[in-house]
Amino acid sequence: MIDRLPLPAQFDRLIIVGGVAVGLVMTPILFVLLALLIGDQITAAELVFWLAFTVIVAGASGTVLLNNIVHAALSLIATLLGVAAVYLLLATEFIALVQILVYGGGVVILLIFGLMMTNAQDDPVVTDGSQKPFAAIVGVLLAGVFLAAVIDAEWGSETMTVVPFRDFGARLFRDFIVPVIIVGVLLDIALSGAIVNARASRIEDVDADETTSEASS
Amino acid sequence: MGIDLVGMEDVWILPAIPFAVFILVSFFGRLIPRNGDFIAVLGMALVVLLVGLVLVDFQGAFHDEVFAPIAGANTYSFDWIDIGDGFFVIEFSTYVDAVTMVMLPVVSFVSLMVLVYSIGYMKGEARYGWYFAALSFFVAAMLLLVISGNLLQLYLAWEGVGLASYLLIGFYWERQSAAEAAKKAFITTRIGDVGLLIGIILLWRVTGTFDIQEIIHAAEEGVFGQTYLTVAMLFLFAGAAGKSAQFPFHVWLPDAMEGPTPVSALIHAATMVVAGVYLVARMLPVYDEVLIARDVVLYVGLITALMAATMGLVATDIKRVLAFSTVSQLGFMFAALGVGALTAAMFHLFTHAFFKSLLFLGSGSVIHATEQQEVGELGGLRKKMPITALTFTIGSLALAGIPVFAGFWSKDEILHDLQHYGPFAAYVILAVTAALTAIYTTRLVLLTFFGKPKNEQAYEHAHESPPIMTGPLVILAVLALVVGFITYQGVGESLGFVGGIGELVYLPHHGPHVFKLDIAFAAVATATAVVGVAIGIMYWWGDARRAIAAQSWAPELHQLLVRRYYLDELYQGVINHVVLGAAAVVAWFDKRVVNETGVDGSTQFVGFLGYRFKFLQTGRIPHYVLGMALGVAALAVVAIGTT
Amino acid sequence: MTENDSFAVLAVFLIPLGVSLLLMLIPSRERSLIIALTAVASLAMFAVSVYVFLSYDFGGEQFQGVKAWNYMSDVGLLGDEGIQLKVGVDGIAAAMVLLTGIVILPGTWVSWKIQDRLKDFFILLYILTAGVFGTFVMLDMFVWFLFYELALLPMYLLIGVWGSTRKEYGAMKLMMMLLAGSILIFTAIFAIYTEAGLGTFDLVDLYEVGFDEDFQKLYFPLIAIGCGILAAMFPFHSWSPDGHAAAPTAVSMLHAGVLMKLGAFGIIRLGFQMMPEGGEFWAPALVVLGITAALYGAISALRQDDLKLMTGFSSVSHMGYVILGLGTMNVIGWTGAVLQMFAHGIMTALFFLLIGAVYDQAHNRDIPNFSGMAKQMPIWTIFFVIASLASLGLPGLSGFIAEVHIFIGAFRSYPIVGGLAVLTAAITATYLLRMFAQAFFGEFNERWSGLKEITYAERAGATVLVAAILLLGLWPSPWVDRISTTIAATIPGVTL
Amino acid sequence: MIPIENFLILSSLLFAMGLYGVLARRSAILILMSIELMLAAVSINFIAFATYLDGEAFSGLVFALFVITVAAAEVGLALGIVLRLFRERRTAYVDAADSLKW
Repeated sequence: MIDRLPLPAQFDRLIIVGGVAVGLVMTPILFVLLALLIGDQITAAELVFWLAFTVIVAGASGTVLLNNIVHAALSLIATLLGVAAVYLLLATEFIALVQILVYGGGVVILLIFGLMMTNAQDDPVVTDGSQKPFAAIVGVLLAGVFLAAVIDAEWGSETMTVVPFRDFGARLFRDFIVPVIIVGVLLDIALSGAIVNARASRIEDVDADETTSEASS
Repeated sequence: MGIDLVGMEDVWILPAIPFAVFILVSFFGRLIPRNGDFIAVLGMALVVLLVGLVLVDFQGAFHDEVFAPIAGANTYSFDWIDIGDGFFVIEFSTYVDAVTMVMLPVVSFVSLMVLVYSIGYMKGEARYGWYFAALSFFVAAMLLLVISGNLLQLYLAWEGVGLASYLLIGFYWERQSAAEAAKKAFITTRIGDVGLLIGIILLWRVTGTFDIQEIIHAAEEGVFGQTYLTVAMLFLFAGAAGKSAQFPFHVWLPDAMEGPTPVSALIHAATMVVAGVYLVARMLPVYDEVLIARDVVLYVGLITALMAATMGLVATDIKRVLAFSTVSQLGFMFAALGVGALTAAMFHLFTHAFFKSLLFLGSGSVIHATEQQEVGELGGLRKKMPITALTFTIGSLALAGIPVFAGFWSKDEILHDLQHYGPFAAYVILAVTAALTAIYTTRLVLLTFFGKPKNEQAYEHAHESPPIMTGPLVILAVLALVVGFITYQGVGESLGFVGGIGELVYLPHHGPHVFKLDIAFAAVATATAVVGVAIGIMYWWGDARRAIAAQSWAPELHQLLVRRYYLDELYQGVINHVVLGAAAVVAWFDKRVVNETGVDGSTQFVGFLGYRFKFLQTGRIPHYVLGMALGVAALAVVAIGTT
Repeated sequence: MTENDSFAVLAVFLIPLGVSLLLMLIPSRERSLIIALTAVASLAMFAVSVYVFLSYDFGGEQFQGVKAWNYMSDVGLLGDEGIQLKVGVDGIAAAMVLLTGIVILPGTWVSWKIQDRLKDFFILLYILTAGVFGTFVMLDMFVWFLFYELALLPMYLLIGVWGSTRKEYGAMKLMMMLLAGSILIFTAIFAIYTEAGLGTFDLVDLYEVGFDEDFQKLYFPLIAIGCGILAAMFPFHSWSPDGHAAAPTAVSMLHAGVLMKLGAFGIIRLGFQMMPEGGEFWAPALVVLGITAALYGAISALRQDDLKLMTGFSSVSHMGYVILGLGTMNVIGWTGAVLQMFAHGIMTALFFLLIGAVYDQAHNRDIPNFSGMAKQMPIWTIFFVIASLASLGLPGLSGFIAEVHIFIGAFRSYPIVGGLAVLTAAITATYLLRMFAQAFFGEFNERWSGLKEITYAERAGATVLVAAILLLGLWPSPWVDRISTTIAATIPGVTL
Repeated sequence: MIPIENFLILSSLLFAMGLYGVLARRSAILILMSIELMLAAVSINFIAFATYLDGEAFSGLVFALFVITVAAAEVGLALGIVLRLFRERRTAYVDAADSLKW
């Protein structure tokens, strides 16, 4: 299975397309933001935020729109990194760190493995379902509702509270020790479940399943 | 001492005895020797004795003027049901007056005769004990009916005799015809009983009592509206007509001859069928208040008398001829009541009971001997069965209305009253009917006992019945010969009464009347009867060639009579097409509309909806998620919109 | 009744409940033990119900033997008294308890014939019986409804498992229709609870409330229809013939004999007693429905060939009388209605017992197939004839006593309807006698020469029922006294 | 200083896009990715609220942490299921898994 995967070629294309796309989108935005920064219109933090905003929205768009699954997965990585940047802006370095480690290092890799094990063929595929228009409507509707709510509301306090790294850890393991343990157990169970599910069934079982499914269809 | 032992206040004992016999014989009959027939007979003999004692007590009260003969009194009562402290009371009450005292001896004595006779007639039958039990039950119900002081108790007894009649007509239930006849009798009378019950309740509705005397008083005081009372009394008469087989309910009585012959003698000739007459007689003061209803009684009586007599002319079954005759004679009684002639009606009831039971028992003797019922198979039996032939002939003469015999006096009385109080046409019709009666009676006697035997085998077989059967025949024949004389004042007085029956049984506002033989009138009546007998002899003496010629003279007419004016066919048609048709429509409606459309239909509708909606369950996760998201979006919109 | 008699009232439903629990512990192969236990239980129930009936003092208080145990009193939502286990009987309930006690006796005896899962049958049957008894004696609306449902639900299994012919269809239809009725009752119960605002389900307290007239007019029909479905009120009678035809003998007996009365009883308890003005307003409708059902059932029965279907339609007809009697709004008609509930219960139980007895052997109950059965099964025939005579209202038997009260009550209020009701009795006679002439009399059909006379258990059961028929028919005053005083004293809209 | 609205707007957009992805995609893997987007949006909200509105600035953070952790577990499990589905049906498209229908 693995050896049928045309990895090198894909990577080549990926680097080229990704680089060009990022360059095309990011460069003008970067210039605009820099101009604003130089003209004292925005602070550095805001510059970073807007950059992250752009990355996130672009990446999310890529994730949900791109037909090529691998491209989508890479867009997801970009998005998640952007989110990590947002966390940093919110002064929560630890969460940002975790985000990068878990997502960038774990989840996405897992997803890509999943991709490789399922979409083995190189055939052109239709990745979007028939209910795309409805999805768009619901998405726009919900976004509209959220935005209306966010803009409409009075948010009061404009100060940020920064929690030192050490305090965070101390409280986490003092006040939240039980949830932490439970999450640990949950992870363990989830992993076991994943293994059990993903483990190859014996050949006979597969055959039997296939015949029954054929019979039923 | 013995005389005081049982008085009028103790008449409740009378039905109690045969009822006890019924319980004893029906439950333990198998354990008793002879299946307990002697218990029934002895019980009945005791009843006859007690009736005699009651009669003596009654006479004493009459002479002491303790109460007027008609006004009477409730002699015994207790509350059976009481709702709202006397608001709605059903009581058990006994009432004795002269009308009762006519009925009691008839019922008890004829019953005793029939029971004795049955020992011989029913010998060797299956369900021998049950026969006696059922007969005792009948007598109990009949006696209860006669002594009832209130209408609801009367209704109870009324239905009781109906049940007994049903059971006894259907005694040979293995025969489909017997089962059908029993059913027909019960349902026909039951339809009349609907009227009776409605009438009773209508009377109660105004007076608030079921007590007969109180209702009569209320009617005389004008408590009722005229129309209301007319309707009520007509309903009441429907019950009487049903039980007494009057037009248009007469169809059941000829078929009821499927029962054993002694049963026909007792129930369908002497006692039960006169219950209707008894009821109307009992309520006659009320009928006198509403003359329209009384006229209806008269006309129904007339129609029935004539119609049944004509049908009797052509019937060939010996028992059916007698049955038609019974219907016809009951018509006479109703006609008499229809002109308010209580005395005549009760007198005829009295004499009729004796000679008609005699005739039936005589025919039973013939059937017992020959096992033939069709007159076409009989003939010449007078040589083989002299006693039967003689007694039967006496009964026939009484029925035909030949002077000296009992029937003459009572029939004469009826005709006399009709001539005086009724329309002239009514008198003419009854006179013609009397002539017809003589004709068919003569015909019956001639065809059965005279001439040449038509079925040699049956004739050879025939023999005189045993004494246990002929004994009652002789007793009854003697009575049929003499009971008519009680109309005379002297005869009555010599028996201990105040006078003849006319001085005993009468309506208060009519007053007693002393019988005087109107020679001219009696001569006319006698002439009518004699002419009838003569015509009968002319047509059927010897080979009956003339009768056959008469038959072929107007075959349609003959057929009309044989088929009983097609009334049975009409009723059957109504039942088949209208009643069962309606039932079919309702059953169809219930099956298709109520059940399949309404009930099953609604489930099918739900099922159909389910079938349609199940396709929403595509099984595809995106569709479910879309639905969920739409829901969330909708909720969010609502939430935003409301704040 | 004295204070201690409330334990007898309690016992009527605790005995069957306890016995069914006890039965669960007995291994099902111990047939004789099961039979012995149920024999004792049936006699005990009979004895207790007779005691309850006789000890009811009709000169005294309306509800006697009253005793209440609170068990959801502290639940804030439900108010101070909340739901209680409150028992007590009035004259009507006492008569109904006696009816149940009488019917369960032969009902138990004839069921011993069952070969298949006898134990389970009795467990369900006794749960059902407990439900019936409980409904009659409960004075708390919530628990009343609980027992009401307890009486209905085992029916599905009893018919579905032990039934015959179209049993799935019959069971399903019966259950669906009755549950639909329950929904209406349930709605009304909570509407009443909320409207009263007393925070209690105690019926005696609720009777004192005096609800708003519009409220009564709105909610009385809910009760009347909801309970009316169980009473086979036209046009909701459709489950009754099919359900009875499908049910096993004892279940038919209990169902037609007692459960249908539960419906009429509910109309009285929750309908008329709670909402007299609403009842008065809707009484004419009940009269129309009642007489329609009476005529309709009788005429339909004329066309039925299946004995059980015929009896089922006959039940519709007779229950029509009950509804009619309730609609007359006078004491006589009402007394007649309650008497009819009793009389019909006994008589129809006898019918189903006898039909079951022959069906078990012949596996056939089409009238045209039988002929001259009186020759083969004389005792059976005699019992059948008695039941039929009671059914067609022969004086001296129970049916007449009840019917004559209803007729008279109807005549007091609606003479035309009264006339039709009397006519219906004649139609009843017609279909029953047609059936006699066809099935019992006439030439014997040799096909059935293998049939045996009914068993001694069945004879004993039938004898008990016939005794009850005769007792009520000949000496009705124990019933009439209890019932009529209760009605006159407690139903506000009902006058003499 | 960046107003809180900016973060909230960002998370709203992200969440809506994620939802769109969940609804529009056929491939189970892509749906999982879209779910990750939504989870990220939620986490942003938690942290923004914690930092700006909560004096202690704590519960939100913990929550975000748990979201991340549970998301990881979920992805692992979900991928297992996807693999299973792929084996059974030879495809990872979710609309192939419709045996729940009717």
